[in-house]
Amino acid sequence: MVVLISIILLAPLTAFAVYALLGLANKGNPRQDVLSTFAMLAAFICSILLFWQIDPKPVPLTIDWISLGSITFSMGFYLDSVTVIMLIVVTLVSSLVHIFSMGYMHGDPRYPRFFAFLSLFSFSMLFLVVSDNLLGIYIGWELVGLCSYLLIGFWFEKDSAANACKKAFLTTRVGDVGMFVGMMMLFTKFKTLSLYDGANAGIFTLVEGLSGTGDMLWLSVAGILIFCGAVGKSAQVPLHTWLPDAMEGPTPVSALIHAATMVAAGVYLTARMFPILTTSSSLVIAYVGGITAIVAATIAIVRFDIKRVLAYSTVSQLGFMMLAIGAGSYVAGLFHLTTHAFFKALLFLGSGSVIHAFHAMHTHHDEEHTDDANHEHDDHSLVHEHGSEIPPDQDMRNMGGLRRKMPFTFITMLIATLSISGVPFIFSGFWSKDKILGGVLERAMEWNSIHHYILFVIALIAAGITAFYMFRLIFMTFFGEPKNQEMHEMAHESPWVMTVPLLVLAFLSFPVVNHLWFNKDFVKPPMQHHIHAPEHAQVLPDSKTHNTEFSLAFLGVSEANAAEGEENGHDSAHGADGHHGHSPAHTIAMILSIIVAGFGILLSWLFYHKRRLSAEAVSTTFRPVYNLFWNKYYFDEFYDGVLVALTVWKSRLYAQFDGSVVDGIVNGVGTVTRDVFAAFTGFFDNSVVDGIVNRIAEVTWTIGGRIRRIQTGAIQTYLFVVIGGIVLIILIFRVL
Amino acid sequence: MEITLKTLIFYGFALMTIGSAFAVVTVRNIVHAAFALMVTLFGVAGLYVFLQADFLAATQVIVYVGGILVLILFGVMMTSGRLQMRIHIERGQLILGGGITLALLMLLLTVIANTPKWKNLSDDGTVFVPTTSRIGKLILNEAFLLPFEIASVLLLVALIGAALISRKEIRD
Amino acid sequence: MLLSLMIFVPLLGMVVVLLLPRESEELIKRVTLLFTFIPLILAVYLFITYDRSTAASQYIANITWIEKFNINYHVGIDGLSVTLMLLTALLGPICVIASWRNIEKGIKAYMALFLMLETGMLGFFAAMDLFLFYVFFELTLLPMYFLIGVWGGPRREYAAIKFFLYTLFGSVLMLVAMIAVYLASGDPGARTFDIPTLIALASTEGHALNSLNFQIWVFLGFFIGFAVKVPIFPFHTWLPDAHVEAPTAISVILAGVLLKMGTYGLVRINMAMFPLGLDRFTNGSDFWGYSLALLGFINIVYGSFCALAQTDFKKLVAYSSIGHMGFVILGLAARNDTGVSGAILQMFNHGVISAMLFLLVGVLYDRAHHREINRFGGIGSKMPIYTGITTLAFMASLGLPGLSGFVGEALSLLGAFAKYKTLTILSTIGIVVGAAYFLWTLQRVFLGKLNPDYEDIPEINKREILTLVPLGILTILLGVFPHIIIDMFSVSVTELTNSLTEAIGTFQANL
Amino acid sequence: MTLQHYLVISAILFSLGIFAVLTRRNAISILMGIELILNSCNLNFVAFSRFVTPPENIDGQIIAIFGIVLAAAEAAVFLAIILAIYREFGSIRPDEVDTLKG
Repeated sequence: MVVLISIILLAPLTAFAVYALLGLANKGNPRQDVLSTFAMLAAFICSILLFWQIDPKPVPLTIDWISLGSITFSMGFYLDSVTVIMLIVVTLVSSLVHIFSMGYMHGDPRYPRFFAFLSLFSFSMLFLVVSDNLLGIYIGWELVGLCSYLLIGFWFEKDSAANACKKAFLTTRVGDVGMFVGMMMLFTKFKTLSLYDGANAGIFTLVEGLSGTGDMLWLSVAGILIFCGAVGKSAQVPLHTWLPDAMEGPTPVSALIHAATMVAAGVYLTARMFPILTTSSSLVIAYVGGITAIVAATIAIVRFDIKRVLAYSTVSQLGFMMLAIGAGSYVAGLFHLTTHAFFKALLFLGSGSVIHAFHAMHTHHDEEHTDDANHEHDDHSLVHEHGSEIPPDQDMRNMGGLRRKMPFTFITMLIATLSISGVPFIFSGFWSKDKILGGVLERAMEWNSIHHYILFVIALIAAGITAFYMFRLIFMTFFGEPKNQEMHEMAHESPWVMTVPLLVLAFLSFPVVNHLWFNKDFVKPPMQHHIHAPEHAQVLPDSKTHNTEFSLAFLGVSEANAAEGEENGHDSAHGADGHHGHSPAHTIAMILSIIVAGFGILLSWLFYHKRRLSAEAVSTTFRPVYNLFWNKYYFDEFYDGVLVALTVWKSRLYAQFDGSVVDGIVNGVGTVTRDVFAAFTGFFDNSVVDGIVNRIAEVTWTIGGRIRRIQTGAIQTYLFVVIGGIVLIILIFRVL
Repeated sequence: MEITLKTLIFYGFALMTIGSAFAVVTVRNIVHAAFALMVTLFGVAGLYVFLQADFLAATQVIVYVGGILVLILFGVMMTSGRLQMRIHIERGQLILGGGITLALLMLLLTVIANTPKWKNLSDDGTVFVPTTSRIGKLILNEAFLLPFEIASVLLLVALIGAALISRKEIRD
Repeated sequence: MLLSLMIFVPLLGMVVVLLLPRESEELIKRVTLLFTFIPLILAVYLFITYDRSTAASQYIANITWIEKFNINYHVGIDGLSVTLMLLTALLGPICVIASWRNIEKGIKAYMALFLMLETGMLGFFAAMDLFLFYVFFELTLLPMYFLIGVWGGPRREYAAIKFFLYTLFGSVLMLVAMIAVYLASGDPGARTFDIPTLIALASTEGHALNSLNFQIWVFLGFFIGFAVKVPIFPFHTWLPDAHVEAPTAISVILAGVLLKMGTYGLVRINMAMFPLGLDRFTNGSDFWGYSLALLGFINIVYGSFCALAQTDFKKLVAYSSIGHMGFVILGLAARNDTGVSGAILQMFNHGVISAMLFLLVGVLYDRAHHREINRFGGIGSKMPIYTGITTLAFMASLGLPGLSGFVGEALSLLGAFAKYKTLTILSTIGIVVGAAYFLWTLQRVFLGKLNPDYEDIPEINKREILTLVPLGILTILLGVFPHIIIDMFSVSVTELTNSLTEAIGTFQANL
Repeated sequence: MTLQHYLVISAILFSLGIFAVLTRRNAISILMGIELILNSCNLNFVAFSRFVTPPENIDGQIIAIFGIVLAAAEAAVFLAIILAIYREFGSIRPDEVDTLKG
């Protein structure tokens, strides 16, 4: 086990270290791609092997990292079922992205560097996943942030990329600081940052032992602060603005980091912190997730940049996951994380394939631009009047009718779209999204909580919108007539290194992954000791509605329900009475979600395929709303115009203060000392001190001048003195 | 002490010496001074005779009068060009010098007068023995051979040095 | 003996350098390198053989120096000293190598002064006698003045005099406090400058040193002396000027070691010797009880914001130093194991990281002959290795976990949070702003389109890499295994915090 | 004629020599003064030799002979120097030869 986990972590790290060392010696590594990819595949295989070895009762493997008197910070791994599933997801997606990149990034001047960064990212992400303590998680957390920074800014010659990477790092850092403060609170309270029991009791045990049945404010605050980290990393409102900008990075990076793994780390963290969440912090998380889901979805409707649509879709889906965890549906949240990782990675890689097709056209167009400016666009005729920032090869308005040109890409992307839209039963996305909706509704019914009803409605609407804009993407890209004939002609199917990963991911978008989760004993949600149902909660009568259960056991659904029931069983100790099995909530949710998804797809079909409805007309009619969506709710304007400007202004102020006031005081004191104080002292000095000195000097000078005459140079004078002296001496001795 | 011829001659020599020496230091003309010095040197030679130092007296006359004094006269000639060399004496310097000299003289005289050991030492009744042979033996045979050699070397050095210094193109 | 050897080898080197002919510059540099290398070897030896299980001083040498005033040549090291001496000894050769080509005039005098400076610094960290401590403290001042004033930039005289006057102002107050302590330490004849003795006396009940009032004033005297050196707001304005004008290697020493002298003094004298005075400023009960932490907070936030506004690369790094030293102050103000350990670790790490940063600035300055951030752009594509190392240094400095800067900062904050909740939370603003100015600089200098002026800017050369690599390795190593350093001083720190608590407790019990 | 007679004469000669050395403004006059002084010394040696030591001991006379030798050497060097000075300064007035004047 230790060996396996060591290989999983060290393989990608070694791949990066080789690159770094060779780079320092000013020698590139020509086969970095192979090295990194094999390291990743090795990690993937080890993860699979680890899957069979998971201990039902995991114990963290820790070592002492820092010992300070009575306090010890340890570092270690905690391997439970969720960890292993995450390991498999990360290593698998990462391996596929590595393979895909070998085609996509081919010919880039910094090709080896790209793979080195991917390796470093994979290491950091895996480290984050397996860490058993907050400090370790934080370390991995920041390291993935660094890699994200490096990879978003991979084509740093583009100013937009340079801006985007900085924005990403800073925005997430704001959240991270919140997380750090949360860690400080927990540390101050518990004197440890370990989550699980090792040599000493971990935070979770200690939280369990906290007295006080009420909603502990400080614990809620700590939970929310830690969640702040997740808000930053998982691009939740209000710190979501960096993620769409992060699309400046190469598309495989978007697929791996900004869709499948890193952004999901926030969800993973929140899930990890599940036991310390209190009723109110859970609610905050749920609301943030819900709002994010709907806000991002609405923005996605009006985007034309294929990658931005996917980015907002990612934000929206991450909101769903947060909502699930906030609503207590631990398994649902993580389940959606997994399914989303696969289908969203697929969507991104698919879009990458499309971009690559057009990109090939570009490189054909002007060969001299092949170096690092491969995504740069200098073809101004293609720039739309609206979104001048959209590169033409990513603009959906330039696409259309690609399904015949790129059949593999089309099919795989269609599968992923069906999955994310929640088309029932044969796509994994349906199950995971349905579980979230069901979980929220269940909590709402169970607690009779207006908050959760609202959240359920929000989520439902967001799900519908998701179906709408995803199909909009498909219709605009692959159906219809080519909008840009020149580009269309150049488009071609991608090489096999790119299509194979797409096919693998497409396979994973079917409910095969469900079996990972809905093994009855495999994943168990941890206990939440500080979640309490509100007073007005209605304890529903035992309502095992077996009759409504779909017998789709082959898809793993019955296990799903059983697992969720297990979770409820834990909750029941504190909240509502146990209602094992299936509540009507899930059935209601399922039916509603099918309806909204169908409605969304239908609308999309009418708008963008059949053209029965005009998108332009609608947007004109609802101009203010459209503007709001188009301008992304003015978050960026607010941040750039207010927060950033304020900070910069403040820093200038401080610097001016420093330069003029503080230093001014110092120099002023200096000047005053010199001019006023020193004028007096100077007077004193000149007249008295210096006067004395000068007087002494003068007297000496005068005496010297006089005595100097003795030195006449005339020997006779000397003789006078000598003889006079002799006489005098003898006289003195004779007389006295 | 009755006045004999001998004493008269002695006082004569003494007066001659002191008087001429006084003239040496007082006369304005340097050539006159040189001649006065010659008289002094003769006087001293006479005193040597009274002290039964016949060889020394002869040496004094030969070396001083025949050598040094001629040398001095040469010096006077070469430095002044014309033999008109008025010695200029400043008044203040004269007074100061005179004072100091007087004080010195008084001091010496006091010492001479007050030293009891030196009182009443008379040379009466001693038989004169010529000193030349003894001096020759002493210098060339006995105790003073080394100083004699050193003195001869010194003379040589002085001669060469004098010749060197007085050369015209000394700096070349 | 070993310790004294280490302290005085550079001084011997200075004599040797002075005896060498002025023209043989290569020889002078090699000799200097040799004489800075010997302390490094000795420091590593000390580091290895140092007994980590005890807080007692080790490698003690105690010889009577001035008998009349009971002044001894008393040197010894504990965990804190050995850590900082290692840092000093490490930066010595690196600075010599960094000065290899950049010093154009008077290399002999430069190297001689540098060696003298090194003796001063090493001696300061080892001194166990207050008088000796002061002597070494002042010994660093003089060479520094000349090194800035002679080999500095265009405004070097101004900067050097400012530095000199500031430090002198502080050290005069320190001298007064020192004499006060000496006079209070006993009856005439029994007075002492011996630091361990004074520490013991200051905690002895009923002793003149164990008076709250006395300790407060003496604490302030020493504090201002060290605050200038750290520098703590509002005594910091010499730092940007001195850094901007000083040659690269001297900036490295200034940021790497000289600032640590201030914080080292705070720990060694203010914390250990005046527990009651410390308590007055860190008890958290009223304004004065928050004052030390407040200063730390101001340093962090103020330094960071000022750095954000700078357009001079070196000035930016200088202000970032002010910000980072704020974490040290905050950690010390927490006066618990975590905070103090974090502070000391931060001292060491900041020494390493800021040294890297200044070296990197120097590399760029040597090529472009200016440091205006906005006039660069896109040189990342021309100098990939340099960009990589700079990114490493920036990330370490902005506290990226996995690199050394994080551990010290995190521990300082964790420790401080236990005592000062609000201030610590506010201080985390500094973390964000720190990331902001470094990333912004990274963007303006390295990212974006290449500025055509720097079309053929040469890549960092081997010599410069040689100076940076040891520091870079240390940054990563200590980020991953911080206990290498922490183990050195954790026992000493525990001892210190325990005795602090005890002394304060006893005093309050007697009130 | 006692010893004191000679000593008095010698003392007077010495004083006059000193006087000449001190007051004369001519180097050659000074030389003459020095000769006077040397003579007074020689006279003293001989006188002491005659009166104080046993009569057969004439060491004093020999010293006097050396004194004369010395005087001769001195006179030679002195005059050489005087000539050199004269060439250099055009004067042999000692008060005009004051290069060492402070």
